[in-house]
Amino acid sequence: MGYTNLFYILAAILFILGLKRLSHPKTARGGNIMASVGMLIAIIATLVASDVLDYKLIVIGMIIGSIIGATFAIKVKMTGMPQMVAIFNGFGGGASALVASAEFFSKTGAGAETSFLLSTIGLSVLVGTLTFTGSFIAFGKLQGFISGQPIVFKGQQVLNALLAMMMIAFAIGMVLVPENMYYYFLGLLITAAIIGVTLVIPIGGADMPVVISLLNSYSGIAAAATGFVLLNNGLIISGALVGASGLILTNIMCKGMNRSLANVVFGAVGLEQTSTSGTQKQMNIKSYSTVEAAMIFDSADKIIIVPGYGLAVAQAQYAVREVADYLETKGKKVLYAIHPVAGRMPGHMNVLLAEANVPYDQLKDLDEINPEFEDCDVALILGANDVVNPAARHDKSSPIYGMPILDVDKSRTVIINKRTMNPGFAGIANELFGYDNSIMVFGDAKQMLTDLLKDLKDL
Amino acid sequence: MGYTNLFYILAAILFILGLKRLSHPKTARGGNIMASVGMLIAIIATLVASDVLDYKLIVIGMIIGSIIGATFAIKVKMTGMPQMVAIFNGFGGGASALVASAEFFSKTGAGAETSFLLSTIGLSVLVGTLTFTGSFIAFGKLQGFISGQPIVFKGQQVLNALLAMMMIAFAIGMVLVPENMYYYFLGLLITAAIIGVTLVIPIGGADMPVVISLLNSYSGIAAAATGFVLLNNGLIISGALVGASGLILTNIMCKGMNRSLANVVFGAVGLEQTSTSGTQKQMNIKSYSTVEAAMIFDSADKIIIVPGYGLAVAQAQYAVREVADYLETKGKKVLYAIHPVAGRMPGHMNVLLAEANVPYDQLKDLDEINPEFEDCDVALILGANDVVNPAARHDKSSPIYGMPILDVDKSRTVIINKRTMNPGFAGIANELFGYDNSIMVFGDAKQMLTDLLKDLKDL
Amino acid sequence: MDMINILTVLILAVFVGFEIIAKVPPTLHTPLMSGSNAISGIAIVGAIIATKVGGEIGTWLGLIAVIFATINVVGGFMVTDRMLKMFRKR
Amino acid sequence: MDMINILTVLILAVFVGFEIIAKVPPTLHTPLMSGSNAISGIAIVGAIIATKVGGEIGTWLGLIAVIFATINVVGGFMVTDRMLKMFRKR
Amino acid sequence: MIVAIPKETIEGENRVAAVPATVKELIKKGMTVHVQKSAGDGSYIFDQDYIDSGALIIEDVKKLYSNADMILKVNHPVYLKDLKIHETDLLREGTVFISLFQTTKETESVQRLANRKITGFSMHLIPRTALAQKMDALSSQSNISGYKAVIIGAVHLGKYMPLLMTAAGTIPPAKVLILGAGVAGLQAIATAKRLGAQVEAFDVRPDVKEQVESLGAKFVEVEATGDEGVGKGGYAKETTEDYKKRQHELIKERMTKTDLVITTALIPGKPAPILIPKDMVEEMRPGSVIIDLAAENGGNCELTRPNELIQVNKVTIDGRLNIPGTMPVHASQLYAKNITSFVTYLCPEGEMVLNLEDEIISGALFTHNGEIVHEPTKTAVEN
Amino acid sequence: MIVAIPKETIEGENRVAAVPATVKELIKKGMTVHVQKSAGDGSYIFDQDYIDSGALIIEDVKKLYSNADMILKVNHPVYLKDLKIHETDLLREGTVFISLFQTTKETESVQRLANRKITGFSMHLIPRTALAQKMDALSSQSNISGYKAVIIGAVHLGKYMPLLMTAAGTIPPAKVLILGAGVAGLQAIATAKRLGAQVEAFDVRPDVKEQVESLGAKFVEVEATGDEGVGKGGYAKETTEDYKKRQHELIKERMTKTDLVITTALIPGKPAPILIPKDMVEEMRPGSVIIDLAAENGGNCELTRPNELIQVNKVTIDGRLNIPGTMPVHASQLYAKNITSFVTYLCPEGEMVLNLEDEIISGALFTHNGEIVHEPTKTAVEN
Ligand SMILES: NC(=O)c1ccc[n+]([C@@H]2O[C@H](COP(=O)([O-])OP(=O)(O)OC[C@H]3O[C@@H](n4cnc5c(N)ncnc54)[C@H](OP(=O)(O)O)[C@@H]3O)[C@@H](O)[C@H]2O)c1
Ligand SMILES: NC(=O)c1ccc[n+]([C@@H]2O[C@H](COP(=O)([O-])OP(=O)(O)OC[C@H]3O[C@@H](n4cnc5c(N)ncnc54)[C@H](OP(=O)(O)O)[C@@H]3O)[C@@H](O)[C@H]2O)c1
Ligand SMILES: NC(=O)c1ccc[n+]([C@@H]2O[C@H](COP(=O)([O-])OP(=O)(O)OC[C@H]3O[C@@H](n4cnc5c(N)ncnc54)[C@H](O)[C@@H]3O)[C@@H](O)[C@H]2O)c1
Ligand SMILES: NC(=O)c1ccc[n+]([C@@H]2O[C@H](COP(=O)([O-])OP(=O)(O)OC[C@H]3O[C@@H](n4cnc5c(N)ncnc54)[C@H](O)[C@@H]3O)[C@@H](O)[C@H]2O)c1
Repeated sequence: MGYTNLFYILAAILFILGLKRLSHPKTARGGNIMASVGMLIAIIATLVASDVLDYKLIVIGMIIGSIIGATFAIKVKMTGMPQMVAIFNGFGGGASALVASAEFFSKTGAGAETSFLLSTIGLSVLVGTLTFTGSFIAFGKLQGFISGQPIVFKGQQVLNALLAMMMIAFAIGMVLVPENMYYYFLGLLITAAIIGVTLVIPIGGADMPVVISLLNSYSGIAAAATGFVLLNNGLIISGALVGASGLILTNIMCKGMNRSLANVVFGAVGLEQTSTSGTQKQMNIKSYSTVEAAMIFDSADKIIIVPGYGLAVAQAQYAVREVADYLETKGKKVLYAIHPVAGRMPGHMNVLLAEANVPYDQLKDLDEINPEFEDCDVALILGANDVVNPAARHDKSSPIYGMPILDVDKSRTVIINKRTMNPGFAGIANELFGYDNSIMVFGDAKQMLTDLLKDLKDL
Repeated sequence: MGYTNLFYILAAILFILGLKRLSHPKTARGGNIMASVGMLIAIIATLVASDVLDYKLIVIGMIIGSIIGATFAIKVKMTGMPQMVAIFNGFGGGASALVASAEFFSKTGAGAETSFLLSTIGLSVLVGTLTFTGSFIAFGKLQGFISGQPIVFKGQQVLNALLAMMMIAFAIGMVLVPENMYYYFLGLLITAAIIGVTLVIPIGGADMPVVISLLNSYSGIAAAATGFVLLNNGLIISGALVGASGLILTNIMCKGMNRSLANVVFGAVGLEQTSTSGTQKQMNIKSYSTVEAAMIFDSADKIIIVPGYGLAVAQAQYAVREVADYLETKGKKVLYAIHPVAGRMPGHMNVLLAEANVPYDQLKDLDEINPEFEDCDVALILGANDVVNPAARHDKSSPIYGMPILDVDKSRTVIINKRTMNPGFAGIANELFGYDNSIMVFGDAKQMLTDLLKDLKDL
Repeated sequence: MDMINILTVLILAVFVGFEIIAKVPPTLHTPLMSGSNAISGIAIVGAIIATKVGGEIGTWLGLIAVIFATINVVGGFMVTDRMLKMFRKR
Repeated sequence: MDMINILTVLILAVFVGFEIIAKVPPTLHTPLMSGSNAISGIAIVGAIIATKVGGEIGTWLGLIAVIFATINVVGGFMVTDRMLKMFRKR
Repeated sequence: MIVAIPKETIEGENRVAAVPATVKELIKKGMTVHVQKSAGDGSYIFDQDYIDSGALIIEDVKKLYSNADMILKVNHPVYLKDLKIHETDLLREGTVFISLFQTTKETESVQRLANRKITGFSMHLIPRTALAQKMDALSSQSNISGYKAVIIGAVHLGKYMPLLMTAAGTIPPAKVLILGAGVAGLQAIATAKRLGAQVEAFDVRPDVKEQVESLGAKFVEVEATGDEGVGKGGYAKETTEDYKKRQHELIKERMTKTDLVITTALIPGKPAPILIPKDMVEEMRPGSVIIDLAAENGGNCELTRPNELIQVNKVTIDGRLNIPGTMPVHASQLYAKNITSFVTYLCPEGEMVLNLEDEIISGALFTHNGEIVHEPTKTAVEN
Repeated sequence: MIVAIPKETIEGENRVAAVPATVKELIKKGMTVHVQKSAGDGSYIFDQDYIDSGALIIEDVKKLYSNADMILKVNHPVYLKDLKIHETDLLREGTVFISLFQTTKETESVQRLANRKITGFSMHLIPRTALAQKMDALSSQSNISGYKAVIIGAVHLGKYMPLLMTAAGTIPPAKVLILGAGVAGLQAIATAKRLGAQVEAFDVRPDVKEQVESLGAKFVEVEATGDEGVGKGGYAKETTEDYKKRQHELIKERMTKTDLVITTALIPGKPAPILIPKDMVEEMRPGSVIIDLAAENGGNCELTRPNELIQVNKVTIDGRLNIPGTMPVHASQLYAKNITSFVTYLCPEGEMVLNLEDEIISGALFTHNGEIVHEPTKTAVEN
């Protein structure tokens, strides 16, 4: 036993270092491998240490598990990653719960139940089960088996509260009234399972990553609890590690979406989302965060920036220049497309960009730039609207029909930044926003560019 | 015993949180108090727990200690702080060594010596003693009892190596050959004491802070070792904490002087140092990274930026504006001090900053701004030199004597950015760089400001 | 093994957990999550032990536990590795 | 109390120690050093115990140890506090 | 079709209605371009340049006019002193005459063109639709006025524009006030900002506020009751009495602190509104300057004397007309581009198709076989 | 001690040697300040303002001069037409006369001052030490010239300065070339940059490169062999023949592409170097402009006619003198501050202590009881 612990410590150390490395782009991959080695050590140590055990059974179990896990991991599409993590995590939580249950049945059978043991078992089962069901709901939502829309109904909170109370009650009952602990145990199991569902159901698909991260932290806690059940240092340390670090990560993610954890977990948010999409007529527009925009830029080589009146309103001339400069340091080609009537006076954009000392040779006028869009990876539209409205090309009925426009839609991706879906000077809607290769990043141009720069640097 | 440990854990937690807080300007003081509370708890717990012990004696000891410590702490002048820390630390190390010795004599007397016990005792005594003597040398150097200049003689390294080997030998002997362990013990004690001296002697006064920090880390290790001797969790955890964190801090400090730890510890440096300072005639300047600079800003409320010709050369007008804007969003007050002859033409700085649209009302001329430095937390000097050279105030021989200058040195911290130690237009050295409240951040102004901004956001 | 010690270990481990993750670039959120999730598969150790101590029901629960945990561990680490491979700079 | 556990505790504590201090503004170097130095005065606990277990010599060594450690603790914390007072915003 | 480019005769007019680039354009459309000898000299475009671009240089003015199917000019038709004859009398009936002038003001010219059965277009009347922007000579020329007005102001001003902190003391930035933030006004704001002045602007149209701020200047706001002042086509209409009062108070107050005032407030076809009555001028600091870009329509300042530079108790008032004429190189380039865009729009295949359904064409047309077809002009002519 | 401020009589000179603020300063030093009637009118400072600041207004010019212990002026002493007498003849012996002029040029004035045993200082001679910067009238006034030169250039130019992309086509930025990047040159660079022009600069002193670039402009570099051209005190000295040739080639080449040239190349006490000979002007584009700030010393352009505005084959050459005089408000404010700093330095306790050890005082002194004490001046006077 003693030496096994030694190996557990070793494993723990590898986990710690692994996690550290995982949070730095350059070392991430090595970190992951480190952690997996740690796991291997822990497993082997356990196998060696635990005498008289049914290797056959275990090996079978492991093989089955490995196959399932591996296939999943290989098959899944990149877009499906989050939900993958969700199920895996679910299984982890499930395992903890099962182990605890196993202990429950065996130990209690042997009448060896101490209140400490029982309470730890209770905790482990509770958290484990909750994680299990919760994770699967999350999976379902992301996979589209369940509506990604938040599912809310009256008195939801009340219900949750009730369930929670029951759960606690069962747990306590189990410890205090051993004679009919089996019932309590069952009750606990069931309520926990239900809560797992009711907690996740009301949360919108967009917020799932946060939820998964939270559940991940839970599964860590479950493992730690199981560690107490088995008085096993390895489980305790690793579990605690994951539990704690998971919580931190969850927080970081919330901050990223600048939301509070509470705000994410208690569904309210989901609703906002649908309401905004009301104003957008039939067009279904894709609204992205600056983080995602940053990734698009990361993979682009040629970028054309299209400034408009909005850039002037936001006084974002300096911000845009920083972004451009940064992109150039990354070896990308950056040009500015100046539409003759962008802004509100002749040469408005020139005045604006000159203020930020944008080199003249980067400014291209309509005739020079339009051919350039053909092989442009990203066109970044900053507070411009009418001057990039394709209606001017084909829609005879449009008041701006015949006005020469910038053919931004020719470029591979068009990223449009404006505050709302409101029209520009000409007061007409812009179909460009709905195009397949268009992406909206809403917000004040200056703010958006500042965030974008930060995210670019964080890549 | 069990419950005592519980209290030790509590104490440990307080130490951890205390240390964390100690490394952030705003929370530092609270952190210190936290830690001291932790200590109190630990002490009381011990007193309560250990039955049959000579309270009288202990109380007397504590009173004496408190009086000495307190008087020292109150009497010492601000400038004397580092050496204070040095002796205190020495006593700490001493204490560990003494405890270990006590154990040694008692336990071994009782013939209860296991090789584990003996080795831990050995370690504790070794490190403790080394710390003790080393700290006192450091104190002596700073206090001027011993020459601050590095004391070096031929074959120094050789000697150290020899001593080290002897020390190890004694330690091993003690464990392996219990019959005459007393001699070995004595030998160990003495060699350790000598090494403490020989290690510190060759290091220059300027580097003492680093050494002290290192010794501090040692005393932590000593405490941890003692913990093993007494099988006491409290000692182990706290000791380990201090040992580890101390090491990190030492490293940070080295980086600050951009030197490696090795480079500091092995005297050679002492010489190097003087050579570099040749250009700076005796000034010893502190060069820091933008990260540290960022933290200084973090704790500042009022910041005055002093642009100079260098800012223009670096074309960093936009960069500086971003930094200023960011600091303002963080609720800090930012002003620009424009010296009448900063730059190379009248109004050079105005032209420059106007380009970046720095609001006019933030620009203050000499007469307006000089009073402001009194209650300014940070003065950031960007590529300015002559216009902030205090020689103009007092050094009649200086060619710029009589020229009105910006009294930046009046502010709490002065952060100076330039590329090298080269002089400015007037071609004269600037004593400001060597002032106690001055910090150099070398590099091109634009680059430095960009990094600074990133670090500020990362805080 | 006395409670106090386990507690000590737990607390310290929690602290480490809180500290190791400070700043994480958005791109690494998912991989990191997935990686640490794989670690939480440490439950496998428990599962293995369970199969031994478990007795009838225990053994079977243990077996399922082993399967679950293995899925978590193997799948977790592999998926993480796949994600990270993507991020390699071209 | 078995070695392994102590070791576990030690290692975890070391990790915590490494992690808690990440970035420190130069102005805080000395105070932080001084503060953690005061903590290393935890040796006082040892000292107290020593006086008990110590026997003749032990007791006396213990006493001196107590004195030393106390100096470290009391002096350390007080000095730190004094330094930090300076940094308070005027 | 023969397009003729006469030399402008109004004194101080250096612009010309065609530049080599536009001549090429017209020729590509299949037109023949006749350019009067030395028509471009004022804009540093020489006969050779025109010849190189394919135009014919015509020495005999009478021939130039009589052979032309279409005349492109900058100014309204005038009396040619040296030939002792009025331009209109040199034209064949049905000739197309395109130039840039206020038809509601130069009623005599309009009358003559009508009588001679000339098809007259004024670039001034082109509606400001998105499509018409490249023909918007008003914008291109006002833009010049706005820019140049600031430069001229800076010359008159006995002060620096920017803030300077020098060894000999600190120079505060000059305070510039722009009245009327249309194209000219906005460009003036931008230019003054560039020079480092502290710029404020005022306009009746509240929506201009955002535009002014988008140039980093301060908008002087008369707490408006609803959006009075906004007229159709982005133009301003006359405003209510009470509003005028509040406006007066406010401007007066700012005026006392201003070094340079540039007024651009126009209401097309109407005399310019008086924004700066006598009493205000008296309140101004000695040495301050007013540039009145509305002088042509009587000026926004009561004391403005069109085309004169006067000093009224230490305040300089510059009422010069035709500022674009002082930047002939670019003024001509831009105007030529505007008018050519219109011509090519009017003659898609090189021949004119007078599509009166088209809002731009019908909008710009004011006389057609003997009739005055533009209502406001007609009323203006009749009384 | 009585300090007198006469009205400047040279025509076009609107500056004055004292402003209310400096008058107060002098009075605080215990001096009495006499100001000639309407001396400040040109700078919009009126007698009342002086009175309010504690000065006496003197109507009778003769009295003004004869009572004065010290005269503060802008220009060298001149012949007063209306009184039919030369200023110097109104002064008592031993009076201190401080003004800003090139003593090596206005030798006649120097001679007169010497004869009248006047203690003469010229702000022009103040050494450029750090301490003397607040007295550096040369800098404060050149700075104005540099700024205003660009504004004037922009007026002459028939073009926009900035780049504009409009519905009527794209306007390329004007190309500006600055020859001589001293104080005036650097300020010209800054101002032209502000207006959005493409600015290049050239100077003989290689170390100016960094300064030019620090203003975001391009430095035209004559691959120099060693640091020729750098003289003592930051001034330039005459340069080698061969260097002059390479320089000529380079400038000529740039010149053909330039719209506006501003020359500031001076070598104190020497005729200005010819940087733009006739042939270069002929190479320049029609419509381009040269502003010659060195006109006072003959000009950097061969064709420059001091104080005249001429057109040589379509190139405008502006040789106007005394540009600071066209910005009297600030020019006077700055100059007054400079001269007052010198006076207070000269008279720490309100009375003059002529410490010839002091490099500033001895440097600025050129005549003292009958002697011409400034060597270069002396040599200049003698031949
Ligand atoms: N250049 C001239 O001489 C001139 C003169 C007069 C009129 N015009 C007309 O003005 C128009 C110019 O086209 P344009 O594309 O430049 O401007 P636009 O068509 O008016 O569109 C500007 C867009 O910027 C967005 N915006 C406003 N403030 C913003 C902020 N702070 N951050 C981010 N986005 C912001 C607005 O959408 P949100 O409100 O949703 O943010 C708006 O849709 C043309 O129709 C032209 O005819 C030009
Ligand atoms: N204003 C005027 O009218 C005028 C005219 C002529 C002379 N002066 C004189 O010029 C001086 C002006 O004082 P000042 O403090 O503004 O300038 P300064 O005294 O000349 O010092 C400028 C400093 O900036 C640093 N620097 C240069 N390039 C840099 C870069 N890219 N990034 C960061 N730092 C850089 C240089 O140090 P490193 O090389 O180590 O980086 C240099 O020490 C005064 O002595 C004044 O008398 C003024
Ligand atoms: N649709 C287009 O593409 C296009 C093209 C050019 C201009 N425009 C718009 O047309 C508008 C008018 O441009 P403009 O320069 O020809 O205007 P303008 O020359 O007719 O008048 C100049 C400005 O004076 C203002 N004004 C009128 N009376 C005033 C008063 N009493 N007090 C203060 N200000 C007063 C007007 O509001 C206008 O902004 C501008 O807003 C411009 O944006 C649109
Ligand atoms: N020490 C100080 O504080 C201080 C104060 C003001 C000026 N200065 C320095 O003094 C120097 C001279 O200033 P200034 O404006 O009076 O100079 P200036 O007016 O005497 O000459 C203007 C410029 O013309 C240049 N020049 C001379 N001959 C030339 C040639 N043949 N071709 C091209 N360029 C030529 C000179 O190098 C100088 O830069 C400046 O560099 C300035 O920085 C120093």
